[in-house]
Amino acid sequence: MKITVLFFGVARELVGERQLALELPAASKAGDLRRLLAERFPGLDSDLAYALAINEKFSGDDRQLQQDDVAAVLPPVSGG
Amino acid sequence: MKITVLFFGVARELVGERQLALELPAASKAGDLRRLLAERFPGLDSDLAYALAINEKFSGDDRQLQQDDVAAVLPPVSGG
Amino acid sequence: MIGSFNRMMWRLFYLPLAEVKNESTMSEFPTFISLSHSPLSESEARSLLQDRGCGAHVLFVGTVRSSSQGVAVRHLEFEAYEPMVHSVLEEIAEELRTQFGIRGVLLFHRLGRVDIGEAAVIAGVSSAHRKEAFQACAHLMDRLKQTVPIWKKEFTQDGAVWVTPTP
Amino acid sequence: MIGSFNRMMWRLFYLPLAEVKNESTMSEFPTFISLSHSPLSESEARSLLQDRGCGAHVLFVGTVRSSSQGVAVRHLEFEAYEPMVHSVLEEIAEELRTQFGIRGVLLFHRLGRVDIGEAAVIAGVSSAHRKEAFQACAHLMDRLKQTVPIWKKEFTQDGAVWVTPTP
Repeated sequence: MKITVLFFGVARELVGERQLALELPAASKAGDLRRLLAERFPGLDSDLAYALAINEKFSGDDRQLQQDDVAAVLPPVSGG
Repeated sequence: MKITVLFFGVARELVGERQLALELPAASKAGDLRRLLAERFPGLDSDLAYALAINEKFSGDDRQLQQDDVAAVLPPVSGG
Repeated sequence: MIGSFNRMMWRLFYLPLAEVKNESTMSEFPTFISLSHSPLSESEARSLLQDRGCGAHVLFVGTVRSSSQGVAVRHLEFEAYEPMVHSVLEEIAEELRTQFGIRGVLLFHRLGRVDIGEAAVIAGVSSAHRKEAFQACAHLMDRLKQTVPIWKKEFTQDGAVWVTPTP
Repeated sequence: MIGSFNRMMWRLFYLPLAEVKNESTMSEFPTFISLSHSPLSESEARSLLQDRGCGAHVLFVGTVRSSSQGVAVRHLEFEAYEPMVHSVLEEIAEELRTQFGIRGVLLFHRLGRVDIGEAAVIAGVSSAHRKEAFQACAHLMDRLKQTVPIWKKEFTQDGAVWVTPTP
């Protein structure tokens, strides 16, 4: 299945893109996406304690992904 | 000795004046002024928990008064 | 505008000399105090408080509500012992700087008649950090209501009363 | 001016339906949110928050300081996950109303480059009473810094870094 992944802040700079389309095996979970990202992008691993949002909601690693989901890689926030 | 007494808020309305000149015996204290005011103005007694300022400083009843002092009768404040 | 703040000089006259122990007890940061019979300017308050060394600015605006404990309020009237307001506020400002490490302190207060919806008070502080700014501004309002010689008369449908603080 | 607040309608799109249990969980009081590449207007913030039923209005203005931990700052840059900022802030606003009984909630935040002395954020609340207003506005800023998806990059003489929150 195909999902979209958005990157922000330091994650956006590590990846070099604001947005990517990724192909994942059916029945993948958010945790699987984390592992895929860590393989493809040095730095997007346990060194960066980022949160994942799926369709604009913070989501845990066992969140089931679906075709056309929009995931977002959210580094620790620093607004204000 | 002669002192000036200022009245504010409900005390001003009880007395009917903003300001009075009072004659006190030499060596009077702030507490003596309180007793004099209670005698002359019904309401300016223990019913009204007012503070006294002498020359713009909050003062206790044993504060010695001097000629030309400016006393002020300050009911409980309610600014803001 | 700034010309109206010659009152900053009040401190020189009203702080009792015994408490001005040495130069260092006089803050290098400004205290802005204004008692006014005309509407208070929030933008003036903010521009006076602006400080490039401060990242945090907290402003409290207290407006006259249309009801008080269920009774319809028509308007308020304030009176103050003006010189003592200044000296007490200067002491409070120094207390805030000592306790919370803030820099600028501001208090604007209306006198005379104030109508529904109008600002009766603006309190403000500036600080390097936000937590201290919130605490100091809240404390400034607490102290205003405890010790600053200002009195409020409430005019309602039932008549007029001098407000007494609720314990 | 008010026209720019069609974003108040975001709540209809971004609050997940499961949480909108019934009409009464939707507050009758407004939440004003604005993310902007141009300077924030404090006077607009105050006029939006003005509420005749509220006697207390607390505004926090966070400006860019000229130094950060002793290093000279040149400017900041902010980026945000905009739709999620709106949905997270709506949840925070409801939390504030439940916890502190406040009414209006406002958050303006700059995006892109922000220079020294400019306001990066304005947070505000309106309430019947002042203690709750101070607590709620301080809590709004705490929550902003914990969970709202906005990121800050600091440009100093030594280069540029994405700011990470201090624990």
